[in-house]
Order: sequence, then C-alpha cells, then structure tokens
Amino acid sequence: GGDDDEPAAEPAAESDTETTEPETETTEPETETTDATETTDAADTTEAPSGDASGFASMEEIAATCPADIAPDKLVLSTWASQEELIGPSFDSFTEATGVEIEFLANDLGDRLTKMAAESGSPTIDVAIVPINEAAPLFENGVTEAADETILNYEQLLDVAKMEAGYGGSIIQFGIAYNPEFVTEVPTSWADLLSDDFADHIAFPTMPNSGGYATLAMLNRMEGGTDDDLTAAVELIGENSDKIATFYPNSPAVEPQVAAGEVWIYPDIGGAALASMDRGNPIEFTIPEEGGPVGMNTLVVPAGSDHLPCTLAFISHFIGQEVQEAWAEKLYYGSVSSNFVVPEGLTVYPNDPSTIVEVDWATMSANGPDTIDLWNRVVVG
Amino acid sequence: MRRLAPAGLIGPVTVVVGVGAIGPLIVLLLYSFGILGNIEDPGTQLYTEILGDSYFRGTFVRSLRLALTVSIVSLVVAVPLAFRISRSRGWARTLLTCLVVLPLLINIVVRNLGWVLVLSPNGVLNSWLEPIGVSQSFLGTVTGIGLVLVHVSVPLVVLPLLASIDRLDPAQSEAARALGAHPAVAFVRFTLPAIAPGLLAGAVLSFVIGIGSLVTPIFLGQGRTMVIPTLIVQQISTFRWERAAALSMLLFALVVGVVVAMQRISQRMARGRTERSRRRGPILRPRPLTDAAARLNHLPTFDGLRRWVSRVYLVVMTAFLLLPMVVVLKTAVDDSQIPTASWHGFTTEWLQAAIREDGYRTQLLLSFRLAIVAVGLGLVLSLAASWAIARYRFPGRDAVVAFLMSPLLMPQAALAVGFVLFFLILQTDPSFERLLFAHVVVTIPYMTRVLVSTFENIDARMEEAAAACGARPLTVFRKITLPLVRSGVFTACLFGFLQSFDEAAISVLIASGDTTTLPVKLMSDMSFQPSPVGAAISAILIVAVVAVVVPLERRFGISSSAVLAGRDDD
Amino acid sequence: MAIDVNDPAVAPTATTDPTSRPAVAAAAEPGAARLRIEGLTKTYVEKDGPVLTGIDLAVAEGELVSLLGPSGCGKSTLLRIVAGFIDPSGGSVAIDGRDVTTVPTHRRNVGIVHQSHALWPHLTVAENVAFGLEMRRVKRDERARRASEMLELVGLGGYERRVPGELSGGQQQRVSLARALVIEPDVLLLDEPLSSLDANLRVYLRDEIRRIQRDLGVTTIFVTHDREEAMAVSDRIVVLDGGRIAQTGSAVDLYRTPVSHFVMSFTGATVEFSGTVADDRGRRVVHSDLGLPCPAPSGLAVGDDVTLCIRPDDFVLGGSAGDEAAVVRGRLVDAAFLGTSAEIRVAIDAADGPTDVLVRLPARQHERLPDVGAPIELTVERDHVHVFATPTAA
Amino acid sequence: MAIDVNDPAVAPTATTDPTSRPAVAAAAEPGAARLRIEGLTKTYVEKDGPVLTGIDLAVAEGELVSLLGPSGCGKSTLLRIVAGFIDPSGGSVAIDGRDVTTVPTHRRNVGIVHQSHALWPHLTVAENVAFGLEMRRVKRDERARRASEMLELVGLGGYERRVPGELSGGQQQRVSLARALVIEPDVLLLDEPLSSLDANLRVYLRDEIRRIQRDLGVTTIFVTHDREEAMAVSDRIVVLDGGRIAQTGSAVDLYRTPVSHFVMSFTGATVEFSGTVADDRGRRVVHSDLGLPCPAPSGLAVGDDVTLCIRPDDFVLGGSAGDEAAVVRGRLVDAAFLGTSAEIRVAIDAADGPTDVLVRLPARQHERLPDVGAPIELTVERDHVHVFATPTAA
Ligand SMILES: Nc1ncnc2c1ncn2[C@@H]1O[C@H](COP(=O)(O)OP(=O)(O)OP(=O)(O)O)[C@@H](O)[C@H]1O
Ligand SMILES: Nc1ncnc2c1ncn2[C@@H]1O[C@H](COP(=O)(O)OP(=O)(O)OP(=O)(O)O)[C@@H](O)[C@H]1O
Ligand SMILES: NCCCCNCCCN
Ligand SMILES: [Mg+2]
Ligand SMILES: [Mg+2]
Repeated sequence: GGDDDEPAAEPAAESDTETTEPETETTEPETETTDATETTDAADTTEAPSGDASGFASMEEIAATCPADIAPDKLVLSTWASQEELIGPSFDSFTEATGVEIEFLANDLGDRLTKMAAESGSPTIDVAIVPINEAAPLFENGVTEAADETILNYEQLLDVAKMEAGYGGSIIQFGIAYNPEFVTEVPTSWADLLSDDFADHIAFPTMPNSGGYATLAMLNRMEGGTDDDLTAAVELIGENSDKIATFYPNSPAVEPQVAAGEVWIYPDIGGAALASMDRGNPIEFTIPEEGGPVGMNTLVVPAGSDHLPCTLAFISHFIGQEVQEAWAEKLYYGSVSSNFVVPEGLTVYPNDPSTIVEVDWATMSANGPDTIDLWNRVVVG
Repeated sequence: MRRLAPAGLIGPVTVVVGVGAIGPLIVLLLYSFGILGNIEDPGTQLYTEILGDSYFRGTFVRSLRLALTVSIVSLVVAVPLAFRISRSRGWARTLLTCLVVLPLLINIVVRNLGWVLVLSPNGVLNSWLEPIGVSQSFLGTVTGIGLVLVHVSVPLVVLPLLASIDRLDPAQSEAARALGAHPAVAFVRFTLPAIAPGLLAGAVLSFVIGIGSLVTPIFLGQGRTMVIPTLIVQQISTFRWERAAALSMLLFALVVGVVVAMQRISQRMARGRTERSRRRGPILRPRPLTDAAARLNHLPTFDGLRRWVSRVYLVVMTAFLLLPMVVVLKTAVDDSQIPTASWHGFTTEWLQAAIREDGYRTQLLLSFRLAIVAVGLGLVLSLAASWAIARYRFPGRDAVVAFLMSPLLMPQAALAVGFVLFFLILQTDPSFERLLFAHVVVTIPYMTRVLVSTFENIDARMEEAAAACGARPLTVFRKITLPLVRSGVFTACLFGFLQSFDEAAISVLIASGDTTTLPVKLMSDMSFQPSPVGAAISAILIVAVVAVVVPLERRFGISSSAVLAGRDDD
Repeated sequence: MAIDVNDPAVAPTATTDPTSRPAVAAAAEPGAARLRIEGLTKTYVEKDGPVLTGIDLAVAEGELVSLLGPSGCGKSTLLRIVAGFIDPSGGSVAIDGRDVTTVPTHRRNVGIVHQSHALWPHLTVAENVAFGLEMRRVKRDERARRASEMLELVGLGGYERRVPGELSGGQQQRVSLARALVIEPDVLLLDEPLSSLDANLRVYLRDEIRRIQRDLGVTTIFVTHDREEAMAVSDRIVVLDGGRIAQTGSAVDLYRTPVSHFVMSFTGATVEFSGTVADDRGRRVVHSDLGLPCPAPSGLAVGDDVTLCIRPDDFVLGGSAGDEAAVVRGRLVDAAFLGTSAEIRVAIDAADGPTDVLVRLPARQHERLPDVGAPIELTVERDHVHVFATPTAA
Repeated sequence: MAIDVNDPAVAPTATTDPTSRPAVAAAAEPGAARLRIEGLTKTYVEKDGPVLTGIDLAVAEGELVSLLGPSGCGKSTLLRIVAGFIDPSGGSVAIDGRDVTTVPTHRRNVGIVHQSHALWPHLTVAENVAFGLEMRRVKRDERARRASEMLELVGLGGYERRVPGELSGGQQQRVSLARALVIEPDVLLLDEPLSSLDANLRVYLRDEIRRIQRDLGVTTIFVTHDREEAMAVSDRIVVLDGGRIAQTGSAVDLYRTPVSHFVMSFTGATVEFSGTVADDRGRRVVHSDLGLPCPAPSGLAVGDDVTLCIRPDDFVLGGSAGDEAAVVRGRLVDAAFLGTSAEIRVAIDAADGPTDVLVRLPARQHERLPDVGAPIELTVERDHVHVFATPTAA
C-alpha cells in the first residue's frame, strides 16, 4: 500500500524496484542526488552547456537564448488561480536574468482553452499550463506550437514529458481523498468511491477534467474495459449517480463541502490533497490498491507569438531545478526532469513507484468529445 | 439643420451597438453554417443534427423551462414587493429599494458562493429547517439554480413594475369594487392588465437572465444539470466552434421567439378583445371564468389575514434577498480558510489580504478605471442619443430604441463567444481598448434606457422657455437640461458602472494578464478554490456600494429614475 | 321656490332589515334618508390632525347633494368613506338605515364616477358598463340588454363595441356614468366628474347628469370645487371648510344668505369694504367707507374689525341713495364685456387710500357705461350688504 | 365704447431698420404693427392635411390679441411658429417689420409663458427671472435689480430666493410671466397660461396679466379656449376654426354680431330654433317655430334649412310681443340659480315635437319665476335673433 498517514512522509521513492517505466524515471532523481557530480559531468558531455553542478542549464545560459534585444517586457502565463502565489517566486531569477516579467493570467480551464482557441494565430497568451489530455487537441487544432526539442534542459526531461504537443511541467498522481471522521476505514479500491456506505457524500470530477478521465479509466478497467472506450465506466457512474453529491470541476472547489461534512470521499491529485490539508481541510489521502494513474501538467505554447525565443527560454527555466522544486514544495507534485533533486524530507506524489498506473492519455483525449457527449447523456442528463 | 440633428446624435451610439452586438451575431451565424470554421461544406447540417438529437432538444426544453419558471416565479414574488415599495415613503422606501437592488451590487461568483453555503445540505437553510424536521438540499438541482436566478431577477423585475404601479390609476380598481367586485377579482381583472407593460419588461429581463446564465448553473448545478449555455461552453472547450455557434444561434432565436410571445401576451392582457372580435362577435363575449369569479364576491376580504400574510412575506423576502449577502459578509470575517456556513471566530486577515497588492487591489483598480471610462464613453454616446430619441419624432424611432436594447436580449454566453470570434476576425490588438469596447456595448442599453425615460420626463417646454429667453441650443442643454436630468444621469451612471464592474462572462475571454478585471479574477479564483479572501473583497464592495448608494438615493432619488427606466413607453 | 325640494332633517329608516334592502331606488320609502352620515371623523396622519371633523349629513331618497369646498378640505375623503374605500376614524355611515361602516365596498351597492373616468381601457364600452351586472351574476343576454339601454339613456346608443380610447373625454365620462348607474345603486357618488373636461362640455354634461339623475331618482353626492357647477346641479349644497361643514343649503341660500365670510367668498364674487363695530346710542353698528351704517352681527364687540361684503351684481348703475341704500362714487377704470354680464373696475377713495372694486352688471347695462376715466355712481341696498367678522389672515 | 381700442387693419412699419429695433416696447412707433403674420400655413403630416391655413394677422404695438378656438384648431401651433419653436410650411412672420421666419428662437426676442409654467426647478425665482438677462450679457448687479423690479411688478417682491417648488400654482405662473417680461420682449406669447389653475385664481390672474400687459404696453398674443377668459383680457379676439380664422373682433362684436353659427356658439350659449327659407312676395324670409319672420341672410336659397340662434340672456321674462319681437310660450321645467344669473329650462311645443330651451335670466328675476310646471312666457326682440345656414352635422 502506498497510503501515508502522515502528510509529510518520507521523501519520495526510496525504493529501487523497477515495476513500471515511469517508476524508473521517477526514481532516477534519487540516484542523481546521491551522485550529483557525476551527473553534472554527464550533462557537461551533452551538447548543451551546463552551468552548475545540478545538471541543469545555468541561468546565464538560459538568458542567453533570450537576449535583451528581442526580450519582451513580459510573458503571459495562463494557468489556474493561486499558482502565482505558490510558484511565482521561482520565476524571479528568470526575470532578473532576462528582464522579462512573468505575468500570470489565472482562469478556469474552460476559459483558458476557449481563449486560446479564439485567439488562435494571434495569441495574447505566451505559455499555458493545461492537463495532459488537453495538450494534444490544442496542437491538433493548430492552436499551439510543436515542442522544440532543442531547448535547454529538454534532454533531461522524462520520456513522458517529451511530447509533440508540449512540454511536461509536473507529474501528478491521482488517488482518493477522504474524511476519516466519516470514512473510518482507509479506502482500498477505486470501487469504494461508489460504496453505498458513502451514498450522498461522494464527490466526483466532472467531465472534461483530467481527474475525471483518470478515475473513469480505473473504474473502466475494473469493469473489464480498456482506455480506448470508457463507456462501461461512464455507465457505471450513470447508474450510481444518485449517490454522488456533487460533480466538481477542480478538487479545491469541493473544499467547502468537505469542510462542512457534506462530502466524505472523492478522487484527488495527491499533491492537491496534501495542499488542501495544509489549508485545514479534514482529509486524508490514499492511493488504492489498484494503484493511482499518473498525469501531467503540460506547458503549451500558443502558435503565432512574437515572443517565442523567450518563451522557450522560460520553459527551459520551468523544467529546471528551481521551478520544479517550487512545485514540489508547494504542491507536492513530482518533477518531469530526470535531473531533479527532491528536497530533503518532502513527500511528492508519485512517491511509490509500485502504485503508479499508466493510462493512455493520448487515446482518451482523442476520444474526448465522444466521451463527453456520452457523459452528458448518461450522467448529467 | 433641425432635421439632421437626430441622425447626428443617434448615429455614433448606433454604430457602436451595431458593431458590438450585430458584429458578433453575424460571426456566429457564419460559423453555424460552416461558412467560417473548419467544416468541409457549408450548409444547415449542424442545425439538422442538433434539432434531430433528442438530447439537445431535451436540453433546450430544460433551459426553456428553467428560464420560464424563473421568469414567472420572479414576477409572482416581485409583484407584492413592488406594490409595497410603491406604497412606502421616505426612509422605508429608501431601505426597501436598497434591499431590492442589493443582489445587483454583488459579484456574481461571490453571490453564488453565498448561495451554495445557504443551500448546501449542511448549510444555513437546513440548519434552520432541521428543528422543524424538514431538510432539503437544493444543490445540484434545477430548483436550486432557479432560486438563485430568481434572486438576481427580482430587482430587475421590481424596477419596471414599480414604474407601472406608480402610474396606476387606483380609481380603476376602486370602480370595480364599487360595482361589486371582490378586491381579488378587481386585482386580477383590472390591476394586472394595467401593469402589463411593467410585467412584460420584468418578464423579459428575467427570462433573458435565466436562459443565458452561465455561472449560476455551473455553481449551483454541481455538474449534474445541463443547460444550453453550459453546453455551448463545453462545445467550445472541445473545439467544436461550429456546433457552439449553431447552439448560440438557436438559443438566440428561442429568446427572440419567447420575448415576442411575451409581448403578445402582455398586449392581449392590456388590450382585451381584438379589434375583429369586438366588431363582429356578440356585444358581450362569454366569460365562463369570470362568471365563476363573481362567486368570489361573497367571500370575506380577509383584511386581517392579508395584513398578517403581508408581514410574513416581507420578512421572508428580506431574508431571501439578504441571506447570501449575510453569508458572504460572515465568511469575510470568519477565521476559516475554507468558506463554510459555521462560525469559527473573528478575523480581519482576509479583509487585509483582499486589498493587498497580491490580493485584489490591482484588479479592483483596473475594474474601477475600466468602469469609469466605459461609463464616461457610454454616457457621452447615450446622452446624445437619448436626448434625440426623447425630443424628436422621426421614422424608425421605435426601431432604434429596440436596437439599442438588443445587447440585453443576446444570451450572455452567445454574446461572449461572439465577441471573441469577432475580435479574432478583426485581428485587433488585445488590449484595454478591446475590453473597453465590450464594456461600452453592454452598458449602453442600461444607460440609454434610463436616460431616454429621464429626458422624456423633462418638460420640453423648459428648454423652449430658455430658447425664448435667448439661450443658444448648447447653452440650453448645459444650463437647463443637464441640471434637470441630474438624478437620471446619476442613475444611468450607477447602472452602467455596476454593469461594467460586474461583467465577467465576456471579459474573461478578452482579459489578458494585465487586463484581468476584478470579477474575472474572482471568478477564476473562486471557481477554482473558494476562499474567504474573495468573500472579503466582495464584502468590502457591498459595504462601499451601500455606503454610497443609500445617501445618494436619499438625495437624488435613484429609485425613482431607476423606476422611470423600467417604464415601458408603448 | 320650485327647485328647493330638500329637507335636510329626514328621519332614518333605522329599522329596515338590512338583508332585504331593495335593489331599486324607487322601491325605498319615499322621503326617507337614503344615506345618513353621523359624527364622521377622519385622521390620516396623527400629527396632521383630522381631515374631517364631526360630519353629520342625511341625504334623502332621490336628492342630489353637492359637496363644495376648496382643494384639500376633505371632499374626496368624505366620498371615499361613503364608498368604503377608506375607513373612517370615527362616526358611522348608513345606507337605507343599515350601518355599512365596516362593510367592504363591493357589498355596498354604490355607484361611483371618478374625475379620471377610470374606464377600463381593455374592455369595450359595453363590457365596461356590463361589468357591475356580471358581478351580480346577471345572465349575459340580460347584461347586454341593460347595458345597451343605459348607454341609450346617456346618449351613447350604438357605441357598445368601441373601446374607451376611441371616445372623446365627454363620451368617456358618460360611459363612466352609465357604468355606475346600471347597477341601480343605492347611492351615486360623483367625485369632480367634470373637472377634466373643457368648459362647453362641462356645462353640457352637468345638465345631462342632472337630467339622468332626476329621471332615475337616484340619491347622489356630487363633489366639486366649482361653485357654478354645484349651483347648477344641486338640490342642496354642503360647503366644507377645513373638514367641517360650514353651511348647508340651496344655491340661493348660500349666495344670498351666507353665514360666514368663507361661505360668501367661496360661493361667488364679492366686493369688500372694511369697517369697525361702533357704539351708536347703545346699539352696535358698523361704520365703514360705504357710509351706510349697518347693524353689527351678533357676537361682535365694539371696536372689532368687520368686513362688509357685497355681491358684485347687487350694485345698480346710477346714484339713488335712500335710507336703505348706499351710493358708491368713483371713476371707471376698466370695463370688460363678458357676454352675459359686464365687469367694471371702479376706483374709489376709501379711508385707507384709493382702492379698486370690481362690479358685475347685467350685460345690457354695458352700453350705458360712461367712458373710461369718467366719474361713475353705483347704488347698493342695505339688505345686500353682508357683515362678517374680518377673517384672520391665512 | 371704452375698451374697444383696437383697429384691426394697421399699416406695417415695414421700413424700420431691423438692426436698430428698439429694446423697449414703449419706444416703438405708436400704432405700428409689432407683429405681422402673412399667409401662414402649417402641415405636420401630409396625409392629415394642413393644421393652419392662410393665417393673416397684424398685432399692433401694445395690443393684446387672444386666439380663441376649440382644442386642436391650431392655436398652439400658431403661437409656436411665432416663437420659432417650429417652422411654418408657408407664409411669413415679421416682428417690427423684420422677417423672422427663419430666425431661431433665441434671436427673436419673444417672451413666452406656457400653461405648465415651465419654470426651472433647479434655479431660484430670481435666477429664473434673470436668466434671459444673463443671456443678454447684462451685468450681475443689474440683472438682480431688474429681476427684483419685475418680481415686484407681478406682486412677488421678496420671493427672489425661493425655488419654484416652494410656490403655489398662481405664484409660479406669475414668476413665469416675470421671466418672460423682464427681457422686454417685442412680443409676449401666452399659451393657455391659466388653464392649470383653479377658477378663483384664474380670474384673479387674468386680471393681473391684463394690468401688467397694459402697464408695460407689451404686444401680446394670448391663447385660450375659454371664451370668458378671452373676453375678459383681450383688445381683440381671433376665433380660429379648423386652422382658419373664423372671425376677428372685439368681445362685443363676437358676442353680438357673430358671422357664423360656429362663432356664435363658441363665444357663448345659444338657444336654437330651426327654420327654413321661404319666399314672401319676392323677399326671402325665414319661417320658424319662433313665429316672428326674419329676413334671410344673403347666400341662402328658398328651401334651405336655417338655424335661428338667440343668446339666452336676450330673453326677457313676460310676454309683450310687438312687431319687432317674438313671444315664446311654454312650461317651466326647471330653474337653477347660478349666483349672478338664473338658468331656466322651458319646454315648448315646436313643429317637430316638444323641445326644451335653456334660457338665462338676470339672477334677480329668479324670484319672479312661476312654479315649476306652470306656464311661462319669454320675449325676444327680432334684432337679437341671428340666422345662419344650418351647419352640417359633425
Ligand atoms: N391617503 C392620504 N394620506 C394622508 N393624507 C391624505 C390622504 N388623502 C388625503 N389626504 C389629505 O387629506 C386632506 C383632504 O384630502 P381630500 O382629497 O379629501 O381633499 P379634497 O377636498 O378632495 O381636495 P381636492 O379638491 O384637491 O380633490 C388633504 O390635506 C390631503 O392632503
Ligand atoms: N408635432 C405634431 N405633429 C403632428 N401633428 C401635430 C403636432 N402638434 C400638433 N399637431 C396637430 O395639429 C393640430 C393643432 O394642434 P395645436 O396643438 O396647435 O392645437 P390647439 O389649438 O393648441 O389645441 P389645444 O387647445 O388642445 O391645445 C392638432 O390636430 C394636433 O393633433
Ligand atoms: N494548484 C495547482 C493547480 C493544478 C491543477 N491541475 C489539475 C489538472 C491536472 N491534470
Ligand atoms: Mg378630491
Ligand atoms: Mg394648445
């Protein structure tokens, strides 16, 4: 079991077991922590010049790709609310080195997608963070640029974070959050989400939401389905929808209902659940025995921007140690970089490679519109 | 020269509204037929697909039923309130008016949060109901959505109704009573038809709000209630623009259809028999229903009971209008990071955080600046046009008035999408100016409405008398007209300001990082993660607005010019 | 005098069974008080004091009583209490001896005609008129027949299918009257029914109202602030002053023998002279610019200021003073011909400086007037000089 | 006759230099036509036809001319054209010989008083009055002085600092008048200035207006539909009928020698008999129920229907027929005492059935009336019988 009773558990991935591929990659940072000099040397030998011992490109190197004569005053980063406060400070060094301010445009995912699509060709957003399932459709609709593999720090990305449609920004893992006051036994299965014991006190992600896809994928597999057809899971939710108190667009949105004792159990991102506990939400988090699917916050670059070189420089910074560390510290998200060093004493999810379940995001997002139409009909009504 | 004046004065505002409302509409139309967008061959296939699909039809029916119910319920609860306000004087009138307009003064997202805390299973309402053994969660139900929509509809229904009621000739119902009609019969047969224009204006506004609303179904619907605007937004986020456009057009057509039908009904009510039937039919038409009503005449008038019921009604209504606001105020000073209905202790932490630089200060200032500039421009445009509309009789005058109101009729979601697509086509620079343009367009209908009525209420002879005294036209306007319409101008500005200051649906799609308005940020923040800081900024605004509005209402009588605005001038 | 048919004090038929009250006016006991108001008092707002005080009034079967008084004196309030639209603060209203003070309007059987006509714009003329019958559950054919009959009576036969918007102001007023009359009301209440109409129509309609009221014999209260209107239509006029009855009587009574300065000046034009009460060998007499000494009215002491009031038409052109008449001498300032009469302005020298008096002469005397600026003499008989305590300034 | 000062046909002072026109009325050439309207025509809506047709009118310096006519006859339209608020469709308006037809209002120097007063509620009484002077760049002290003077003149000295809301209707009307007069207008235009006021105030103010107008000698047009008002204030009255001038003359002219049935019935009450033109030995005479044969007016053929109109006050109580008088016999139906006169209704047997006539007698004769229902005789002289072609039914 990968469930932790203490939110601030041991640092991630003490295990060396190589059950799954992502696990291999998640465990790599630890290796590197122990072998920092070696890695630095290794990095040095790659074509990209490396400025420090961490194996990441130095800020001077990054800044050099965004010289002052082409540097805009600012880059607009569109993402969820509250991120400015959490990870904003980790951009200060970039601003200092390049003179480029990072401006946060906080918005709801739907609004972000609509805006990007509407501005397609003449974007006001330079870089956006979207769930992994939304990256491909954006790219296929011509809204975003293909990823540039030549940018600094790209090499060190985990394979999952190297996509045509964008750049991985952080790794997340889904599990179950529950209120131990009402859910007295630690849930062990995704099926517990639909238990009669919790009827009227269950919250479920609505669609489209990456947590929704992830949870549907798990339930679907338990129903004997595969990721390319989520019908069985959608129908299962449809049959059980009476038990579900609310379908939420983001897990933090359900906090008031959790705090009020109305919602007892719901799927959540591991890191988001820990952050929620920090705010005083009376929950625990667990990865069920079936394991927890991993997903990724993805950086996408709207096509047609004048600021592309500096945007890429910023992404290089984003996938470097400082920003990845901020994600880990504030949101307990896993890093996308094989060079990343998890700070001492910090739990990030995924923290146990044995719990990692890989789902087929590409297929699920390709089928997204159909799944949503089905969801509308079967669940929403 | 005299003949050219109206064109010169009305022209600018017509162009702005034309570009701002009709432009987006045309863009939507082109998308929906696949002329723009990614569809292989243009045609009506999207429409046939949507109309042939029982799911879409069902969703249209649900949206329609929701909006109609909201409209009817709003009318039913607003009528007694409007009568009550109409009868009251002095401070009572001020307080009741402020009570009624309060729901308009609070940010939509925060208002919704307030309602969630009131209506959720362990919320305020149930904590009151539990002792008497009833418990009901409205969250995630159409009823809950309807309730919240009624909350914000009530002010928009009361104001036009007040205008009708204030002009009611009480003699009409007195005459009926003297002829033997029970007060209830007199009310239904004579008072209601007489206030039909006010009922119509209110019904139209609340219907449009009900059918176009986006935020409320998301918050209160809890992901289990689909309405057309949600569906439209969902289509867009899955890159099905054309389908979104077709849904928007169908929604718009539905709104126009219902509004026309409402107009018909109201005219029937107000006009009685058709010309034909009264010329051809029997002198007296059979009236089985009212023959039955005559039996009521022997019932008592229940005067005592009525007084009692009216008191209870006022208390319930006050609670209904105030409750979500009280909850927001509570959340703003309650020592809990997660907004709840229960009390944890007093803190000013959230209030302080709200006005910090990294709180809402920047957005607050931006919204303020935007609203001021939008109202300034809107005022210049609508002042000129309203004066011309009120003073001149020219062909197409009614059409111009209707046209200037058209942004009100377009469902918010459709208008927002239309705007974005429109800007996309125009390839304008993203900027404060885009935002400003959209805001001017949405404030103009409100401002024009108030100003036209205000000017019409000013005796044109006052201006003539000044001309006879030797004053040139501009001098007349400056020294006589403007001072006389002061309170109307003030009210128009207040309405315009609030409209702009609370606009989110369109702004969110236009906003960039440094042009994120307060409501957009609140919406982004609160829909992601409800926080007491969002409640705190709203609480500050509620208090500020009340502190500004109450004295101004006392001084200028905003309510009466707002009431004028609701007047139906047919 | 033929038109003075009223008898103010009529015994109430207090014992009539209220449930069996006759629907048609004609069936009631003749000469009985159809309407009896006793001790009626109304206060709207405590601090403003009462709007009506101790009103007692009995209106006989078939009688038309006018309430005449300045704006705000409480005329409408009184009428609205009778109609049951507002409750009195004290006192009672009885119709046919049945106390209706707490009976709601719709069970009082009163007809009402408002100044604003108050027709229902969405109903046809016939529907307007038939409404009261509908409320009495009269069959449809019968309703149509009786509405048409009533419209015929008010001179609007054939207008059944119009809507009020298609009628002139005068026609609307007549529909309003028909609507009030068709229910055969016990009491007909008219609140300034003519004041929104123009002068010619007003005269025409007031005569019509009077004719119809006589024909139907319906007991009527007519509210007006126009003295000529009141005089033209009434059997009896009640002059109200500040919520109290100042005087009740026929038009002749009020015009010729007003009891107070208020009644005199409200019921017609006056020419006024000031005077004082003096002692003339033990008798209190009034001395004034008029020369002619008059007996002082009772209740006044020597030295009190009085006002001598004369109707402008009580002056006769030419000077022929005797014991019982005074001659006023002055210069003709101005003369206006008003059709049926001529109004002249004469400047006289009074004790307290020169003053103008406005005198009204039969129009034919107009031709006998001297030139403007020439001396003129006017005679007035002592009987036509009314002496009142000088009212305290408003 | 003293009040009949006007001479309708006055020569225009067409050669006066428009730029040097005198600011004060008194300085103008006496007797000149201050205002001259020629061939004025106005059509608002083509399909409704003209509202004014071929109006010619010259108003002399200091003259007060009333426009009298029924509602909708175009009185206000004419006035508003003179003020420059609307443009005429044809014809011209000249003030002091200067054609102002296309001059905007603010450069015409006219004073206007509206029925609704149209005071500016946001300005004090003094500011209202002084506004016109401000527009003329008069210095502030001077403005204050002249405004106060004018207020004094209209009897409102000391009211400078009030706002219009604090004045009664009559006081407001006087402020409005002061505001119009203070600019020493070439022409003063009054559009039913009194119709919103009550009867007593109306009489008082019309006399005030007349007095002030005389004192200042300002050329004035007074619009009204109240014949008594027109007669009381005017030097000359213009009767308008459907946008045309029906007759122009003094009050006496219009009352005693009306040129048409319209003018006769609009300027006073009439008692009407119908008759026909017959041939009496080559002369066309009128036969009627009245008995007395009258000469037929010119322009009528034998067999034409005519109406014989008599002023109700031209009847004398009692029968004393001679060659030149007719006696009407009937029964007294009703008598109403109206203060200065008495109105009686007499039923007579006319050829086409019994009819009622309404006759007005001097009030004192009221006392000599027989009982209601008794026979009565009335005499009318032939000179007082006006014969007109019967108007075609409206
Ligand atoms: N509903 C009310 N509340 C308070 N005061 C009232 C009300 N109705 C009338 N009054 C006051 O009562 C007094 C008498 O009013 P009422 O309407 O009876 O006068 P009126 O004689 O009919 O006057 P008018 O000739 O102007 O119609 C007035 O001073 C009026 O202001
Ligand atoms: N602006 C307008 N447009 C069209 N028709 C008009 C306009 N103003 C007046 N009329 C019409 O012109 C005619 C004359 O109107 P006007 O106002 O001059 O009449 P009036 O004699 O002043 O009547 P009243 O006594 O009712 O004031 C009426 O038939 C009226 O309907
Ligand atoms: N506060 C962090 C917000 C990130 C939320 N990500 C949710 C979507 C992941 N697929
Ligand atoms: Mg009244
Ligand atoms: Mg007019």
